[in-house]
Amino acid sequence: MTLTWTDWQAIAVPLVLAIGAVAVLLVDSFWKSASAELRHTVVTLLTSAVILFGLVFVWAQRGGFKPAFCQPAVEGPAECSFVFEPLTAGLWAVLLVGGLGVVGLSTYRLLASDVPIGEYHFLLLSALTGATVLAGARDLATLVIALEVVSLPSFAMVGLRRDRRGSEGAMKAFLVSVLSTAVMLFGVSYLYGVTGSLYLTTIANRLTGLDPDLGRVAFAAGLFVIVGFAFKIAAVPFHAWLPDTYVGAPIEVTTFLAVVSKSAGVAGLLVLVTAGIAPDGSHLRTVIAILAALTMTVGNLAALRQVEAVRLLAWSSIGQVGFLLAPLAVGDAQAVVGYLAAYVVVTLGAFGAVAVVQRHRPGGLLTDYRGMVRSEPGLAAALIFFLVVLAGLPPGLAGLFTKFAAFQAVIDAHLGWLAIVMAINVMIGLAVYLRWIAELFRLPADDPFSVDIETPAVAMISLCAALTAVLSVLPSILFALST
Amino acid sequence: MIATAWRVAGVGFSLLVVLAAALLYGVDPQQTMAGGAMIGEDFWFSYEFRTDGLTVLMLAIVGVVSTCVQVYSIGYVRERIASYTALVTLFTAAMVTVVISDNLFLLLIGWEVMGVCSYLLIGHYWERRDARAGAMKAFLMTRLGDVGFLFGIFVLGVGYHTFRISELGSGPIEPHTLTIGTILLLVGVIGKSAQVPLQTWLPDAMPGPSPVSALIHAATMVAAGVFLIARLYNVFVEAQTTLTVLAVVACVTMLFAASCAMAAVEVKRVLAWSTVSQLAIMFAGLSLGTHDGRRAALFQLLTHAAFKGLLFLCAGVLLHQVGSAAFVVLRRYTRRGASRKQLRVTFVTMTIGLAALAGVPGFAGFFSKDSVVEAAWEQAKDGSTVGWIVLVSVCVTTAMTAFYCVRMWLWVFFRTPALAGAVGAFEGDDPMADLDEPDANKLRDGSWLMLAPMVLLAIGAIGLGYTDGVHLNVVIALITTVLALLGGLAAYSLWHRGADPRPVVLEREYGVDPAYQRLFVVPVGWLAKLAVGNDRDVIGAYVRATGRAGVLASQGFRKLQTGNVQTYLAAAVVGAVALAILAGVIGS
Amino acid sequence: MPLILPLLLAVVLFCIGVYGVLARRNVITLLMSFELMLNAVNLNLVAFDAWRINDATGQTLAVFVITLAAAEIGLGLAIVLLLFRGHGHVDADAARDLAEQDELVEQEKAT
Amino acid sequence: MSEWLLIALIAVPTLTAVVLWALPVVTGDRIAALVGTIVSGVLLVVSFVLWWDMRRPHCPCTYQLVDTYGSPPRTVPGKLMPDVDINVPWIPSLGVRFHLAVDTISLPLIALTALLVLLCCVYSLKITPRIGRTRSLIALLLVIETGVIGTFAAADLVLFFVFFEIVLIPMWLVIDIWGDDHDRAGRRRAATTFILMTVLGSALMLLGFLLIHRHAGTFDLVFLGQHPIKGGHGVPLAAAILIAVGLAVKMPLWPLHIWLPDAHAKAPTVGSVLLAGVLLKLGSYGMIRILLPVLPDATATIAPYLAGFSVVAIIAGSLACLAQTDVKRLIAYSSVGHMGFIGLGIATMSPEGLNGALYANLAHGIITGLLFFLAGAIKDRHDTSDLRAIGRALYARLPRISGLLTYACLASLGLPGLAGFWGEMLVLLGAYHPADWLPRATFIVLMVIAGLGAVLTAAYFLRLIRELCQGDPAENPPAAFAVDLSRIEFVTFAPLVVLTVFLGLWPFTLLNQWTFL
Repeated sequence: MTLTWTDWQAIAVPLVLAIGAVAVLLVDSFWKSASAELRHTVVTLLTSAVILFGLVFVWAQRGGFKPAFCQPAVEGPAECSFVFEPLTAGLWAVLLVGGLGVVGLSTYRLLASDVPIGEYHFLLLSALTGATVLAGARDLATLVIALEVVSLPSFAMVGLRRDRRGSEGAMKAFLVSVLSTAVMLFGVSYLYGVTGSLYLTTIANRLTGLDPDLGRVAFAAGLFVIVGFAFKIAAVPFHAWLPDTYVGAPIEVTTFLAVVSKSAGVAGLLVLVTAGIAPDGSHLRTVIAILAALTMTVGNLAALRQVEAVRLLAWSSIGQVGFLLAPLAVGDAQAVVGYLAAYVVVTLGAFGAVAVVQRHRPGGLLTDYRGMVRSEPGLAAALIFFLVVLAGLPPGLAGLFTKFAAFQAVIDAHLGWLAIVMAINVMIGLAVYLRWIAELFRLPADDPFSVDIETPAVAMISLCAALTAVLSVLPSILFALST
Repeated sequence: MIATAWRVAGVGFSLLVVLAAALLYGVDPQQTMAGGAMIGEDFWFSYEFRTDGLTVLMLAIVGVVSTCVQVYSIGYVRERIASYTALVTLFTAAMVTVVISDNLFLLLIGWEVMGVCSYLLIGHYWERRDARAGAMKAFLMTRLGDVGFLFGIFVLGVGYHTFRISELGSGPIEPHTLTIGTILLLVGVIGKSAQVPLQTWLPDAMPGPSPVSALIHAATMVAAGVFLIARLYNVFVEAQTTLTVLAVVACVTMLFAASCAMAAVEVKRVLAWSTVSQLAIMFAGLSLGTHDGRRAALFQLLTHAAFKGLLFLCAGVLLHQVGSAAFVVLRRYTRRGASRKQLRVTFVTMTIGLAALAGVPGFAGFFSKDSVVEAAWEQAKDGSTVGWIVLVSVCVTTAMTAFYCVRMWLWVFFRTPALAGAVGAFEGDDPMADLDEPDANKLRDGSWLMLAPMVLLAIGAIGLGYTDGVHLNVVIALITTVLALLGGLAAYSLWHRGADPRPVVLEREYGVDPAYQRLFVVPVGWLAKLAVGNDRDVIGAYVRATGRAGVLASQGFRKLQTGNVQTYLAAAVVGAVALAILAGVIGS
Repeated sequence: MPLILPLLLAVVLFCIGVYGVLARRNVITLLMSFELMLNAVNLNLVAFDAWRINDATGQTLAVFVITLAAAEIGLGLAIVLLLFRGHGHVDADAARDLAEQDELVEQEKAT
Repeated sequence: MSEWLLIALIAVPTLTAVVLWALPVVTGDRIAALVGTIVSGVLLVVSFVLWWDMRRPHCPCTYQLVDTYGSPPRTVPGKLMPDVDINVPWIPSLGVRFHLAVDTISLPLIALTALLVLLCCVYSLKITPRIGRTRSLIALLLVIETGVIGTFAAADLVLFFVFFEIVLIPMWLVIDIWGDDHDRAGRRRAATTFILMTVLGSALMLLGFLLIHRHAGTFDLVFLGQHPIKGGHGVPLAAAILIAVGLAVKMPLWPLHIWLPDAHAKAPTVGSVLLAGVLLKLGSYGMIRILLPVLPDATATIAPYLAGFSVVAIIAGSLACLAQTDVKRLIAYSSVGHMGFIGLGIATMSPEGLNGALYANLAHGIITGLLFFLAGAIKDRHDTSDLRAIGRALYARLPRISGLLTYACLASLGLPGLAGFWGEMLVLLGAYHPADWLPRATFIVLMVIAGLGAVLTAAYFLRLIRELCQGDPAENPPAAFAVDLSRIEFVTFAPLVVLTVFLGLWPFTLLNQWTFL
């Protein structure tokens, strides 16, 4: 039989996250004597500590290369199911920062919104476990399982409030996801049948020497796998569940979906593409490029006339995914990770601001934001900053440079048409965010939004704003993540 | 207070110009320059100045006329004195710039500043519709010419690799470049001096204050064209084609303008057309391409400055006292020679001016005109076609000039015996004329401030003829005198019979103006509407349609978001299949 | 047995599953259709594994897929329960609370 | 020393803006305007100090020119020859550097920017849009100043792009918030059209920059100026077209000008002044700075088309002016025509044309700034900028303002002796004598058409004077509230009036700055 070996440091972070998840669940279940507030605090701290450990680990081990679950291959170098490498480190950093942000965001509204604390954090950590595994996975089985470990807790979280809207959102996300899993697995089965292996490197090696007929089968199989991921990251035309689910879920969960779940999907797709399922010159890359063009155009266009803040963010996040897919289609991991990092920080901030407003104005309409520059200048300034970063205009240089990197990747890969589509979408995207910004500036407002914002929210939003500002001044940090 | 200061400054500046001319008289030609920049490797831009005989002559003319005008204006202009005086001063300064400049661009600055000053001064009475329209027309037509002038500067400057006037004409240049360049310069000259086909602005510029007309017609603006050709004579002489064109333009213009003047029914309009005609005589002299021709033209310029300035100042007095310079109005004051008696100085000086204009022997115009004819005869003797054309045209023009001078003189100051008090030749316009007899007793000659310049210019209109030394060619003098006499007699006999036949075509000035209106102004209006419509309905429509399409698409996507998860799933499946097909198509 | 037969069967199964997902309204039926699709995948995996004799990778993955399907069904039934509690029915196409609300747009236009 | 001055030029306005925003609302608008005035005044002085410093003989321009090219070609247009040079790495992985440098092409424009912002702040001391919020307005103006000066000082393509984009959102806000208060939807639409078209253009421009980077491996303008990209087809051509389109939107050239009339017409006075006076220059400056030196061959390929569109802009802009009934719209359309001249000058690729374009840039900034100030003054007094509603005979009602308006119109139509002339004259001379590799016959035809455009320019300005200033005062009695030129207006307009005369009569000071072209 074959021998396997593992560098346990490589899987330390997923392991700790999983253990943390269980611990959180246990603490919440068995420590009934404590008040809800205390339990909330403890659970939050515990979760944060676990995630912080992950971040520290990533920081300490950045630049390292640690394989796990490897076996010697029949031909070529050893085959590994799981690898920790700079790309993984970058993705983990993004995912963990996203997770930490969601935890932070959850501190100031969760109790009020009737969500069970222990389960929530358990599910969050479980999903993070899956996400981190996904970013390091190097074989199809791990990839699929990890993806499910991300997805299933997410649906549970969507429905965690156990209300009418939440259940509908969960149902939609669930059905679409299950279909996508089935489609992806169908593709995986054919990929396996054609190449005889589940290891990405081996598949990539064998794909090159395939005879044309099998090559077509492999192409279709790859397409199915990509479509499966496209469901997860809500690329057009597999996006329709997303706005409904985002609106239906509690806002913390929406943030989680937008930040962690989506990043995990992108991470998985990135792994697939860079590991060789879609090598340079493959038509699968063309497919991804088409998906990118479609996604950004439809997402931005649909966001153009939205009147609810969350729905606008939902559609605009579809547009952002389109931009993410563009460098992904040419296999530029650096640009993808950079974009993802900026997107995660800014989305956290934007949702944080929206959460503050929605707590007091549950309607969540854009008109609720009218005149906020005068009534809540700090919050308004932060929100405007986040939106400008999303649009990719100065002073949001983080957004500008990540978009710039995406453009550069696409241009360097000679995909002129995609670059033009992206340019047009920069314009549409700007139009989307400008509508919101205009509402913020619109004076005089009849009933401007003005409250005492909770300290955690202030801290959280300022942190995001500060981080974004730092990233704007020194965008090189973004692009150093995965190298 | 400010007005007074400006008046003092204006008169002072004019006197300064006269003084400069006096000081420079007889001094050797000098050149100097100021500033400068090299552009590229080919062109040196700077402000260069020169003084020579021509400069002195022009400075003298400009200085004297402008002094007269400034002084006269003190009595004439009542409102907006500061801006008026400032502009007249600027006008003079611009002409001085033209005269002393040795650089084509510096010259152009003066050239166009004059244009804009004339625009502003013609529009001095901006309450009046005709003044507004006339001012605009004057500026636009001269500017059209100026564009040609600018291009001419380019062609010559690039051809000779210099924009310095004194260096032009030296150095090799291709003949056709020279021809094109000089013809383009000619376009500017034609525009500025109101020659055919850019003649229509000058008569329409008459709503401006009369002293301004005097300034424009006598010494500055229109004379600048003649000056320019005289200044660049060595260049123009090389370009025979251009001179021929100039000759044709000049001859057509002098006959055209004189015939228009014969039918005009307003003193200033007659004078305006006569200016056009007289300028054409100068150009005709220049077009001969000989030294004598140039000398004759400048002589004509000098005398013309005196008598035309005088005539406009006289017309100014008429306007000032009567309120109108139309024949029909002025005729009401002719009962018992009222206007002659009440406006004695005006009558006398105007008679002198008209005599000079008509070429009555002994007056300045007679000598200068004869010198042009003489120069033309010198050419024609050698079998030059241009010489003959000029000769004949000038002679015919002499007769026509005498006709309209006498006609104007008689109709304005004398009551025709044939129609004593009856409805007369000009009353077609105004059926109520002569029914109410105006109170002629209120007529007063102007103040001494107005009369002194007129007297000075009247002396000039007589005396300047002798400055060049009297060298009469008796035959030519005789012929022109006879022709003038014939013209004058014809006018007298018509007046005596109380008739003033004005052919429709002449009265409409050959319909040039309406034709231009239809050919250029109206189409430009259409084009303007087209441009706006294009922006609004074509380019703008694209932009609006883009926005609209975005909104529609957005609404469409909203509609697709039905909330039915099975629709979503179906869309996804269809999308996946479509994607597979698309990728297959691209792949194969 | 030639490889093509189980593969064809799998395709047929998968298509039936897709049809079921798209055509049936009851969420429980939908879940069953998903099961069909996943089983098609399993059939594929096992068939390919038998075709390639070297190791048992395909069968292993098939086991994983079965587990995965179980987990999905578990969660799915929980969500169906929730749906039923909220809406009083389990029709997938009848839960439309979260569709785009046109009246909101009208409201915004009004202001 | 100079380096710090340059940094200050860029950083101080934004920092001041931040401070202004940080001040409590009760601080008062006057104080904000005062702060803005002082800061922008200091910046003006700083820019002049920098400029003065550069005119010293230690400028390395000439020897560098000889150094790189044994015998220089007839034109090395627009190449950056840095005097003050700040160059630090910024984003190494993308090849982006924080590289600032100024030379005599950029410094006059920087000084113009500082001047116009100063005048806007001075103007705002007394005269503010009805909606108030002057503090934010001043802050936004200062941010715009940062963006514009940064664009003029950037020596890295990406940095250029970043600064180019900085001005967009502030300008959008200026139009959207302080714009025409009678037409809320209109000003929103105008502002949005402005920002969206510009963003699309600049995104396309960015694609061009990336193509350059792919081809040359650097974004550095100094390096690219010394090693221009050869070849007039393929990738360089695509890059040139993309950059030209992007800059043409900003400039704007026909038919991409459609945002301009609305934006100018709806913007508040200070917004219009900056928009016309400074922001349009970003486009032409970019063309001179990037297209010509970096992509000379490709630019030569597109130059005839560029020139053609420019001439169409001249004619179409002028014709459109003839049919306008709104003062601000008319002046806005006149900008289309004038920028057309600048485009033509750039397209000639000759020293004369470039000198002309640069000169016309400055002249247009000053004159159109003055025109918009005057239009704003008239609009403030009548609460409308519609010619028919204002009525005629302004000479009788507001003699000083209308006199200045006439003056500004004459300057704008290119009257010799005023600033507008030299630029247009040199542009036409450049078109008569274009670079050797361009089709001369085409350019001469274009020159003739552009000359006719100059006549049309005169026509519409005279029409404006006739419709607005002249007329029978009896039919248009003076309004009770109409006060003629106030003191603050006098102070604001005077520098522009004086500069117009100075630049018109003494062009040599400026032209001598550009002898290396």
